[in-house]
Amino acid sequence: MPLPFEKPIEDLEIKIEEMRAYAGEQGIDLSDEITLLEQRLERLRRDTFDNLTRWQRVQVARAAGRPTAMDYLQGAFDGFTELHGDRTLGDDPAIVAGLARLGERSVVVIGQQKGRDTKENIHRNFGMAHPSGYRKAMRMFDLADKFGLPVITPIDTPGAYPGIAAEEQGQAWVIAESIRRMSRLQVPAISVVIGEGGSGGALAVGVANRVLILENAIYSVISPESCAAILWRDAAEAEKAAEALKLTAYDLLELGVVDRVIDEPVGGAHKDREETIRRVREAMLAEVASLMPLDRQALEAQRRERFRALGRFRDAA
Amino acid sequence: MPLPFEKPIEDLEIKIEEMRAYAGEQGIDLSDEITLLEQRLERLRRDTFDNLTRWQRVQVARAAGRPTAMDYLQGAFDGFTELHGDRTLGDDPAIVAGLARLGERSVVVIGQQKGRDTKENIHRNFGMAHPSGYRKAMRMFDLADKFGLPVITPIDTPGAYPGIAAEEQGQAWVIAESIRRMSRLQVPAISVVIGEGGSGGALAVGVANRVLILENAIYSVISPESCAAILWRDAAEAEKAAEALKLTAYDLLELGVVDRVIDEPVGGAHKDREETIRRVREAMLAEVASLMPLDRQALEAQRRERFRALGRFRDAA
Amino acid sequence: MALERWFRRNRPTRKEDDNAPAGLWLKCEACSAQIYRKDLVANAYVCPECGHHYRMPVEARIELLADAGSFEPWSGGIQAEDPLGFVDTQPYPERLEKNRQKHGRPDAIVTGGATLDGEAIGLVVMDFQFLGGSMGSVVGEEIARAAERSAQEGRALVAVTASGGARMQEGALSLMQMAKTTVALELLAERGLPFVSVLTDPTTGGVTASFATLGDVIYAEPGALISFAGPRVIQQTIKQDLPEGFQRSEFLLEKGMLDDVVSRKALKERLAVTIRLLRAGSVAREREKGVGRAAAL
Amino acid sequence: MALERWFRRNRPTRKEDDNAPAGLWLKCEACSAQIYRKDLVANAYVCPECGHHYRMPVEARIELLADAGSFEPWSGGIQAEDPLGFVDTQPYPERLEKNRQKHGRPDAIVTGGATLDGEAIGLVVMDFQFLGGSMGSVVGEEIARAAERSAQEGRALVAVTASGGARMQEGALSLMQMAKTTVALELLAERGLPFVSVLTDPTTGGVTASFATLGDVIYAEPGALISFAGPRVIQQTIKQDLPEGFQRSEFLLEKGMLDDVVSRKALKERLAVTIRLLRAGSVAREREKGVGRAAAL
Ligand SMILES: [Zn+2]
Ligand SMILES: [Zn+2]
Repeated sequence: MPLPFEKPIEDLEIKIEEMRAYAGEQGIDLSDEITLLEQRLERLRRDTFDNLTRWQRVQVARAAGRPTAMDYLQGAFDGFTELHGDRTLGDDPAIVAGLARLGERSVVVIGQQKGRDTKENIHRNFGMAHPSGYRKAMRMFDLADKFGLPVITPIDTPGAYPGIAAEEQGQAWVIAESIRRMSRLQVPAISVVIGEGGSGGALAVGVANRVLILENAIYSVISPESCAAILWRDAAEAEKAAEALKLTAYDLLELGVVDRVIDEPVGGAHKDREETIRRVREAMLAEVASLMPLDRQALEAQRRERFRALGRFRDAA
Repeated sequence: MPLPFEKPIEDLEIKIEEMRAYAGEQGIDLSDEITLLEQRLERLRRDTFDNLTRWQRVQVARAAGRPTAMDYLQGAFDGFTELHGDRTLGDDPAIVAGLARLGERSVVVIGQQKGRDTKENIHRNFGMAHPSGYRKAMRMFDLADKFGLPVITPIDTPGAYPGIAAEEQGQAWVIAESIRRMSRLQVPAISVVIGEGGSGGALAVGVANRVLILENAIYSVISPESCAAILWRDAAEAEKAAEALKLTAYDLLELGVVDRVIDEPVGGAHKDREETIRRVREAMLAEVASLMPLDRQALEAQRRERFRALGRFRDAA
Repeated sequence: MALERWFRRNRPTRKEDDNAPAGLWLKCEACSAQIYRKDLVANAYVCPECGHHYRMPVEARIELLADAGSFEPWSGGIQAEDPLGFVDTQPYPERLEKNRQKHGRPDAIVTGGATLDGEAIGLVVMDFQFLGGSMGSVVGEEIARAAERSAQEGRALVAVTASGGARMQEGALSLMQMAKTTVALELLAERGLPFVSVLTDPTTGGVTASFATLGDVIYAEPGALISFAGPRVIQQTIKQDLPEGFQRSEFLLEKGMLDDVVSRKALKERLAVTIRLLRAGSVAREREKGVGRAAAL
Repeated sequence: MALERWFRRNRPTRKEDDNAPAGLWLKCEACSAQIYRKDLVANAYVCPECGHHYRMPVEARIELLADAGSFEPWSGGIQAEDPLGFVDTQPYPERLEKNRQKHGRPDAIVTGGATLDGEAIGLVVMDFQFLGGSMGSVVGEEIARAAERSAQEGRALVAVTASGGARMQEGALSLMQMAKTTVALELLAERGLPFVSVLTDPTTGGVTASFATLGDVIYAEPGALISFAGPRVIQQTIKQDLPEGFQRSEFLLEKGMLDDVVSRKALKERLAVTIRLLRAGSVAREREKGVGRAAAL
């Protein structure tokens, strides 16, 4: 299923396919026409994706087929070895964590995992973690510190789960603790927003030295739908809310919330998963390398200063 | 209800009372007789309590009316301020913890609390903690380290609770963690076995620089009843097991498991609660004072060495 | 989300003091008793009949906790910008200006130095009446500054929270205040100075999920709603009724999340005792340190 | 308590290798298939039909994990005393002597140095056949020594546990081994050397509640009983049936207590991968440290 604004692109793709098939069947040469159409397709793709509205980017960020954390764990890292459990409450499938190799280095990876199909989505609770997930993340921070392993957190969640058990188990407490624990890491930490960065549930594993974001990923204090429901009493106004919230990669770069935007292949990450994963891998490799020379204290201090500085205000009138 | 071996003492007490009442009624002078009887009572008490069998001491350690952790918290400390909760699973009433003043010093107190009556016993789960209780204790260790407060742990538990929820929540894991966490304290830590020191459930809060024990308290790897059930297939053989286990204060002093025995008033702690609490207070004051000159590293090292050295073995034949 | 409730409630502009129903007399929302308004105010906004804790104005809170005449304001020097150019039913700057006018302060927070029963403290009080106590850049910055100044001046920090969560009109920047306030507490921790938080009705969302629950000791007022997600959001998600007392102080105490539920009447003394007990450690350490391994065991 | 089961089982003395039923052929206790005993042994005591994991002898375990010819024993130099003069149906020293004779080692443990897929490790293997794998002074001391020696020699530590708990014949001294083994792990931690524990059937009581669950990474074999209190004790306490699969590896994985359940077949490789990944950090740290704050961000 294409996204609404992908329809013209898909139509053209189908047309080219049909023309190719027709040429084959009829044994005639339509290569000039096809080349022209392909150029048009390329232009259309570029025009569309260079000019996505914020709401359209939200849709791309959530698109089916977009690489999930697990796709990166398996594609951008080597020898991912999953470690389970928080040693307290359970093992939250919405957060996948473990050890892996990134290039030559061992790292700890903590990924927020949405499902790649309905069944997995249900298993992963649509990427919405319970306190157990954040406790698992904190256990991984401890492991990373103990063994001097850089931490990488692919972020992709609509938010921390709002449910009875989650509240009973201190969802707010554990997010706060995770923010603090991550800010205290004595190793390099890199977050990559790969899809949805949903509020406190994302920030809990996003207190990194460097925060990267994919071009069509979003990071927001509230989902456009919830924002619209509050401000306009109508979740259908989500498009308006998405515009107002300035939640796209380049908005966030301007606000200083992220440090670097990773370009997606034209057509979006879901159209060229391998290339996307390759680019994220390159970015992570470069960022880890740039942080390795810093000692423990410097890493912690840089992280603290980075987040301490965020915000906009002026002297009172 | 007197303990079985207290019966002759109680009989004599009653006799003296009756004689006093009779003398009053009849207006006759029986003071010589009464004095004689009182001397006999004193001798009987002393003879009985100087020669308690191990099993009798087990009974004294568990006697109704024996001061509980809460009695010490309120009687031996000032301004006890209870802090609740483990920030994770709940608030376990079997472990009572908080801040208090011991003499001039602020301390963190973590006490294992049995009930003082049936209702409280049920509320306190008979002093058998769940993982939540040990998590609360660990939170207190963190607080103590952060603020440089000595830790005092009055120990009185039949053991960690053996139940479904307790196992599901990792009873073994949390005891192990608590042992490690306590061994790492950077402040003086003193444990006082005030009643029953029941196995791992006691040791979890017993990894102190100095381990004290009341004269009639016990500390054992297994309860005499369970030991008897395993070895003789009969819990009624508990008396035999108590003898075999060498679980009394002076046995433990000889084994090096405890560092100091605090004498109880003749007749046992339950017969003179105030005096018992006073003696425990004096002992704690002295022990804290002796540890205060040690710096953080020295305190941790001493604790580590103390427990590293425990055990008896010889070169293999 | 409490913020949503706030928005709904605040459509029709209310009387100056929104913390308790208006009028000379009022009917207690908890026990239905008729109470003389002045009695309620004189009783620190606690129903004299049933002890129900009403929300209280910032100034009354400061008066409750700070020793008479000891409060010296620190906040107020900064005000919000409009980094997103945010417009909903009205532009954010207009919304802000109305709130500034109405509440007489630049944003939803007051901080300052004070003594509390003689103990030097930094005091942070959030104002739920001001845009639902939402945390944007200014609230975050004032909290961070208060924490840092307290650390520098050797004060314990006390924060009385009341907030609907992050201020969405500042987008991701308001989200980042959760991290900013958290890291600002580190200086206090490094200097062994206590941070005690007092959660009052309502404390939800990003404030609960950051500095508010990072207190060395966490107290809450009776009956306060304290949550990450608000009850309405949860109900919409799970389509079920919520348990009795869910997300209230007493419930959270039972769940192990609070050190205690403390009535407003007992609050000042409890804070004083707690701070004194926590601070005594570093004093003793200071006095006795340096003797090192000298004394043998 | 597994110890109780052990005592019961061991009344009638059994064949030399108690880990699997005797005879040329046996019926799998899990799938009821007829298996040729030699096939079971050749398959590392895993049923070739259904994958059921039988307990395995210490020597076979060492062969499974240590690279061929690499194992160098460390343990065996000490043996138990009888600090309590403990007598039940027979005196403790007699019980010990019989077990020494039968199992050919001084106590319920073997430790040594080895390489595991080339990685230098200290290896601890407990022997459940020797007095139920109970931990007394000797077991505790051997574990402590193995941890310390591994730390000194820069080895990761791998512990394969199987134990009914503390050895009650040594009273409180056996209880203290829980603390002794725990503090002995500190040296490894200080040197950034990994400790990986492998919990096998059964691991209960004081062993579970000390070093066994303090692994940086904790793996368990499929179907292993792992508990603090044994199922019988719990049943007696609560007078209820226990849930299906209660206290088994898979159950504990779900409860968040294990990093993974790893089949015996995959165990060696998983240990090697895990140790390598954990150790690489300190190597990198070593190589790159000292550059300090030089590089600006
Ligand atoms: Zn009322
Ligand atoms: Zn089978």
